[in-house]
Amino acid sequence: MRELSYLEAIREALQQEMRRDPRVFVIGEDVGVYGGAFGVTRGLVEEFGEQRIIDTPISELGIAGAITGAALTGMRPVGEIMFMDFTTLAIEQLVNQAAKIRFMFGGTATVPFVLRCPAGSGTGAAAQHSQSLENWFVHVPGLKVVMPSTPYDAKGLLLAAIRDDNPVIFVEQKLLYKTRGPVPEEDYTVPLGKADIKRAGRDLTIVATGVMVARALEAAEQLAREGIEVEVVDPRTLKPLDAELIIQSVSKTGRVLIVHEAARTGGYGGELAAIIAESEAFDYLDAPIVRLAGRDMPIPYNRTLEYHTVPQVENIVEAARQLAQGRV
Amino acid sequence: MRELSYLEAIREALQQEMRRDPRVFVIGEDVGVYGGAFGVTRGLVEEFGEQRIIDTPISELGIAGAITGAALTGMRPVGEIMFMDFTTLAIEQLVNQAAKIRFMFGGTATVPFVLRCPAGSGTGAAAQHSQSLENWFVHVPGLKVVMPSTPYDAKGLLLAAIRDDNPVIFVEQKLLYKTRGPVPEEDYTVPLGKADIKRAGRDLTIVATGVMVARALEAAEQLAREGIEVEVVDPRTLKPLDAELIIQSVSKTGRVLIVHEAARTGGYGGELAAIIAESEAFDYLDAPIVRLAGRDMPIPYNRTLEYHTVPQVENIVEAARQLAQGRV
Amino acid sequence: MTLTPERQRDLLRQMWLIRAFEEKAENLYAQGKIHGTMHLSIGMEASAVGAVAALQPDDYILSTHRGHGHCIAKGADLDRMMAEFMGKETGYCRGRGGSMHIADVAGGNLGANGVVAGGIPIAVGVGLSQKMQGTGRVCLCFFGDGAANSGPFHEALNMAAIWTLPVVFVCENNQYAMSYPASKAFAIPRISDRAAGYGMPGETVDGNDLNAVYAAVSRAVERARAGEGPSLVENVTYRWRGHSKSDANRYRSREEIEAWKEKDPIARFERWLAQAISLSEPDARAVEQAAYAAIEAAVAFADASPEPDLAAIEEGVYA
Amino acid sequence: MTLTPERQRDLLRQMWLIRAFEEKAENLYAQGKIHGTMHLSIGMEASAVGAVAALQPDDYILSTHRGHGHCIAKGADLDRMMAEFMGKETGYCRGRGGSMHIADVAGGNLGANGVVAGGIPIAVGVGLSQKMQGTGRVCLCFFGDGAANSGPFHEALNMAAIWTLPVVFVCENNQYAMSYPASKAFAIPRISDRAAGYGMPGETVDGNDLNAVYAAVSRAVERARAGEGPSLVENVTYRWRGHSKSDANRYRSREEIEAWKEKDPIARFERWLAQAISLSEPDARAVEQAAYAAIEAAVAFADASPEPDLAAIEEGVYA
Ligand SMILES: Cc1ncc(C[n+]2csc(CCOP(=O)(O)OP(=O)(O)O)c2C)c(N)n1
Ligand SMILES: Cc1ncc(C[n+]2csc(CCOP(=O)(O)OP(=O)(O)O)c2C)c(N)n1
Ligand SMILES: [Mg+2]
Ligand SMILES: [Mg+2]
Repeated sequence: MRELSYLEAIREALQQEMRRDPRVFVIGEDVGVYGGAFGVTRGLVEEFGEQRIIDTPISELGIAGAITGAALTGMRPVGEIMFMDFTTLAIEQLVNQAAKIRFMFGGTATVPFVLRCPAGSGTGAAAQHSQSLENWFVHVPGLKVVMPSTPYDAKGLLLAAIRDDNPVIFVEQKLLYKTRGPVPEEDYTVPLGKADIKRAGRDLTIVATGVMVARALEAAEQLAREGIEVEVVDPRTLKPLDAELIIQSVSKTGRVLIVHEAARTGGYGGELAAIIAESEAFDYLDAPIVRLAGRDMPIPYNRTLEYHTVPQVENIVEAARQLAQGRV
Repeated sequence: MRELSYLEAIREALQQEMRRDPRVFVIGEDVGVYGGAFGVTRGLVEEFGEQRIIDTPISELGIAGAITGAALTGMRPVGEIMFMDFTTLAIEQLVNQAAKIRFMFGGTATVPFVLRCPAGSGTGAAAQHSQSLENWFVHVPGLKVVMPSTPYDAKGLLLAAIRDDNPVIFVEQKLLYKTRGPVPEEDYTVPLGKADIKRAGRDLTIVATGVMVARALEAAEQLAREGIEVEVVDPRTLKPLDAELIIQSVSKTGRVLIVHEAARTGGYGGELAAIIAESEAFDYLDAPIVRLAGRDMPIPYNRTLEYHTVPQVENIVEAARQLAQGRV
Repeated sequence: MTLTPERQRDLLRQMWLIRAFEEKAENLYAQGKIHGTMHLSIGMEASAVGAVAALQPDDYILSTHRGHGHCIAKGADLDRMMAEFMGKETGYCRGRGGSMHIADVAGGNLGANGVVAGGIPIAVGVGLSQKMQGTGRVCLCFFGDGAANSGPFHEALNMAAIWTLPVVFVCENNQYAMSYPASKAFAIPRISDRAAGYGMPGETVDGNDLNAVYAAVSRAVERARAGEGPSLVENVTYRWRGHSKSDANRYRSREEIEAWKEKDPIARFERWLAQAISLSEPDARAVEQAAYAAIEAAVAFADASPEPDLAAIEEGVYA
Repeated sequence: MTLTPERQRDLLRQMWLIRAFEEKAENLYAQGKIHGTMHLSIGMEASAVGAVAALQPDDYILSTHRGHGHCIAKGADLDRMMAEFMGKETGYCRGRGGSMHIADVAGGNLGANGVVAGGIPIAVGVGLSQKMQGTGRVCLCFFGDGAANSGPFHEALNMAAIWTLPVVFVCENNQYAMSYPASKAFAIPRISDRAAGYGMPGETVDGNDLNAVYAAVSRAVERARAGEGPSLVENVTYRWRGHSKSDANRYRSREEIEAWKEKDPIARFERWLAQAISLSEPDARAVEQAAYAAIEAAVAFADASPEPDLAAIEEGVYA
């Protein structure tokens, strides 16, 4: 199959859906001629014009309001917040308005938008340009949260998200933008709410999100050489979560390592741990649940410090190896 | 001992600390002559004047910036956001600035402020005036998060929070404002990061926060009549968390029910569940961890629906009873 | 732009409906039949009615926490409105929203809002979507003096201006944001002066004069519909009641309130109608009485309506 | 308010230091010795230097992502600055902050900021705290044209105005927010026209003319120090380089850039100094060369400095 980068997969989804559905448009800072801070929307303004690829002032809350109001009145906007860190400026509209409108209005309205948020560290951009805030949005009833880890998933999930009738926070992984993988040319969707077993194994389950999926797979590869067979589960959609698949996997392996980049405390790992500890998988657990996550600190500028602030392959290997002890 | 309401306890802490420390001031919407939306600051402007009890325009982000800048240059402000729901407008300053300044600046600065946030449902104020967003702040390295459940704790924690050199989010429980309890007149602090066993028991641990502590205690009272002895642990400070005390309690009882008002998914209960499931308490667990939390939905206006959206005493009794099955 | 006598009579009727609705709501609140909180616009009726009168039926409005007047002026069904206040299943929001969230999307009312300034950025999106779809519709966005000092106001007005969107921003300056007087909250005399900073026209009118409001908003609506972009209209008015149900009015004097009651926008419009279309006193009283009767009927409807079904509690969170 | 010849020479020195620092930083980035991103202010030196020259040493500044100039003008130690760029333990932020977060709290620089407009609300707090403590200090807050369309700008300017805080808002209008031209982002010709909406003085000056910047900001500082409240000064200028290290300059023409290079603020100030204080060409070149030499020394210092200790990684999150 043809290969695309994660970034190109996202762009292709936007492009195909804009061709198919005149209600879809893109709005955000520098999404036009600049092509977006990371180049995701490059070329789109040439095809669709400034009416549908809309550059905005530096007004994140305004962007959130614009997509909310447009979605409420018949459009299907795709907004972009240049860095997920700046959703902090837009979050009133996302949380108090977009997420709640349908419920508050007694089910008489829909707010079908997607908000794309490049997230994560690893680019040397320091504390205000590196955050992973997905669990904030997971915590908000009325929002859906998607976090693709491969080019294939990115395209399929974005198409599904745009077609979904709810506001969807689409968390893109900056570090994955250039990674490549097979992506069908045709239109396809990856349904929201379906997790994916990225690698099957029997000794231990790793549930990893976003950029950590690739690291977990690399770790699994190494561990396989030691005879430890790791199953890597990627939720893909954080909300609604495919709890069933995770519970099944953990029930099978009896051990679970949860890996995410976001700061440990108060993060999505807690939700995953709780879902497992509450479920029938609890009875199959042979060892405590282990979370491996970003340290509880802002992302530092210094390269070495930054590297050691979030889980790396070697940390996953070590944690998984320790957890698998006694098993193999 | 003299009794005060939760609201009066908070007011007394503000008053005593403002008398003691000229760097302390209060700033927020309608905190002056109006006395705050809930009356917490009533009377303070008469004593301290408009220079130290500062009414603001409806500019939540401006308030957050004002306390950040003032704290950075020698003051110890206490801000108020009228409803926790509106921290959504201020959160950029709280999260990207106040929480990170110390770290980003290499430890050369402190940002000692307290931000008071009345939170929670139960007042018929519907979806945009009833949220419990504490886990968002727990997830932010650099912030501390406090959530008192009694008048005694409210006064002692607020004094400790104002004297702390870090930005502290102080989550007040609207429904508790009028509840009364013993409060010493003198100056005392309840140290941040110390949990409290609100009731000792051997069969089951309930970890409850904020308004749920009182409900858990009432449930424990009922269950005691059935012979089920519940231990109720109140973290009081959500971050930094006194994990040790919780782990000890759960290790002793072997069963844990986590109760909070905030929406279940992505909430603080996940963090608590993970901390327990990762700890040595795991080996003592006789049953899956159970979370009882707000439903994953906006708070409805209708009284009956609102009531059934968050845990009530009877829900706690039922969940605890079920969890204790087989134990007693 | 001139209103027919029938239309003028109807505007009087709308003002009386608002007054009657809010007096009744206040009353029901005191009786415990309505809970939560509510924000009454008694004394501000001309602002709501005069502004919405400038719209076509299929235009949009975005409203505020003090939105009952806007809602009624936009043609809300009083039964469903009252049912919503009582938290009934037949209410506009199936009892989920209450006073602060009434919306009638089909009728072009995109919702009251519990967040000050919460609707202003949404207006940008509504305007953008009208422009993109070429509907010719206008979006009229209400907000208070307090809202004009919030960041969202700024971002939204600028975006609407640079994209020449069909939006009319109507600031209902009732001179207080809760207890905070506009005289302290602004270092400028007129909020409409801010329009110049966005490159849009700004106008301040006597918000208790329905005709003045109607004229100013009509100009703004015409401009918006003609594709010339947004405007800011400031209606200077006053709320007679406290900010919400928990206000002790500590921040203003009884004299001030009484002085403004003298400027009752309904009485004023009646006096004007007496001249302009020779509305007789009995006719005026008939309008008033019909309004109060309509509200009683709405209460009866709401009273007889069922509570939401508890089994359906989680409905409507997601589409 | 008139500057001595020594002081004027020193301002030239500062401008050259900024130019030299940024050219070097660009160079080191290309070599991979600096990572992440950075935002160069080459071509905007007069705005930073002229504005900060109007302050007393113990006054405060708040800076931006494009803040190297502000930092140097405020008297930063170049060694520690360069060390920060290289992520070294001896840097201003112990290598934790990098280009976008350099702060020198002791020296009155309350920090660059990675968030557009992130510093503007903080300026309100700093001003408030100066007023409460009666320090007589002024807070000068820099931001770009892009920042002036953000909500935080609005809330902050209003608060500073109504409380007559000792704050000077300096908008460095370099005519682009990343790729978005001010001509599209504003429906008004001058950003300083917004000042009127807050009831504060606003002034637009040629930001490439150090003397004009200095004069305008000095007036604003005097006013602030006299307790008369904030002002907004707009320095119209231009950045020669791309927005950041990843900019392909697709949104503007080479001609435009070249035309602005003709308006080099350093050359212009040198020409003026040649007249005003008879600065000779060799003197000017000596200043320039000394600046480049100082930067080389800073690089040597930074190169020789240790990396942060990994064991201390979690230090400094909490006090
Ligand atoms: C963002 C936000 N901050 C604070 C509040 C609490 N609050 C509700 S109404 C109000 C005053 C609003 O003043 P104004 O905009 O003038 O409208 P008015 O109430 O006078 O109609 C305040 C502070 C809120 N609902 N939303
Ligand atoms: C709130 C926020 N939104 C977006 C960005 C990304 N960004 C960084 S600088 C910039 C442009 C800033 O323009 P301006 O304020 O004019 O300053 P300049 O870069 O021209 O100096 C943008 C969009 C950011 N850092 N912060
Ligand atoms: Mg008002
Ligand atoms: Mg700029």
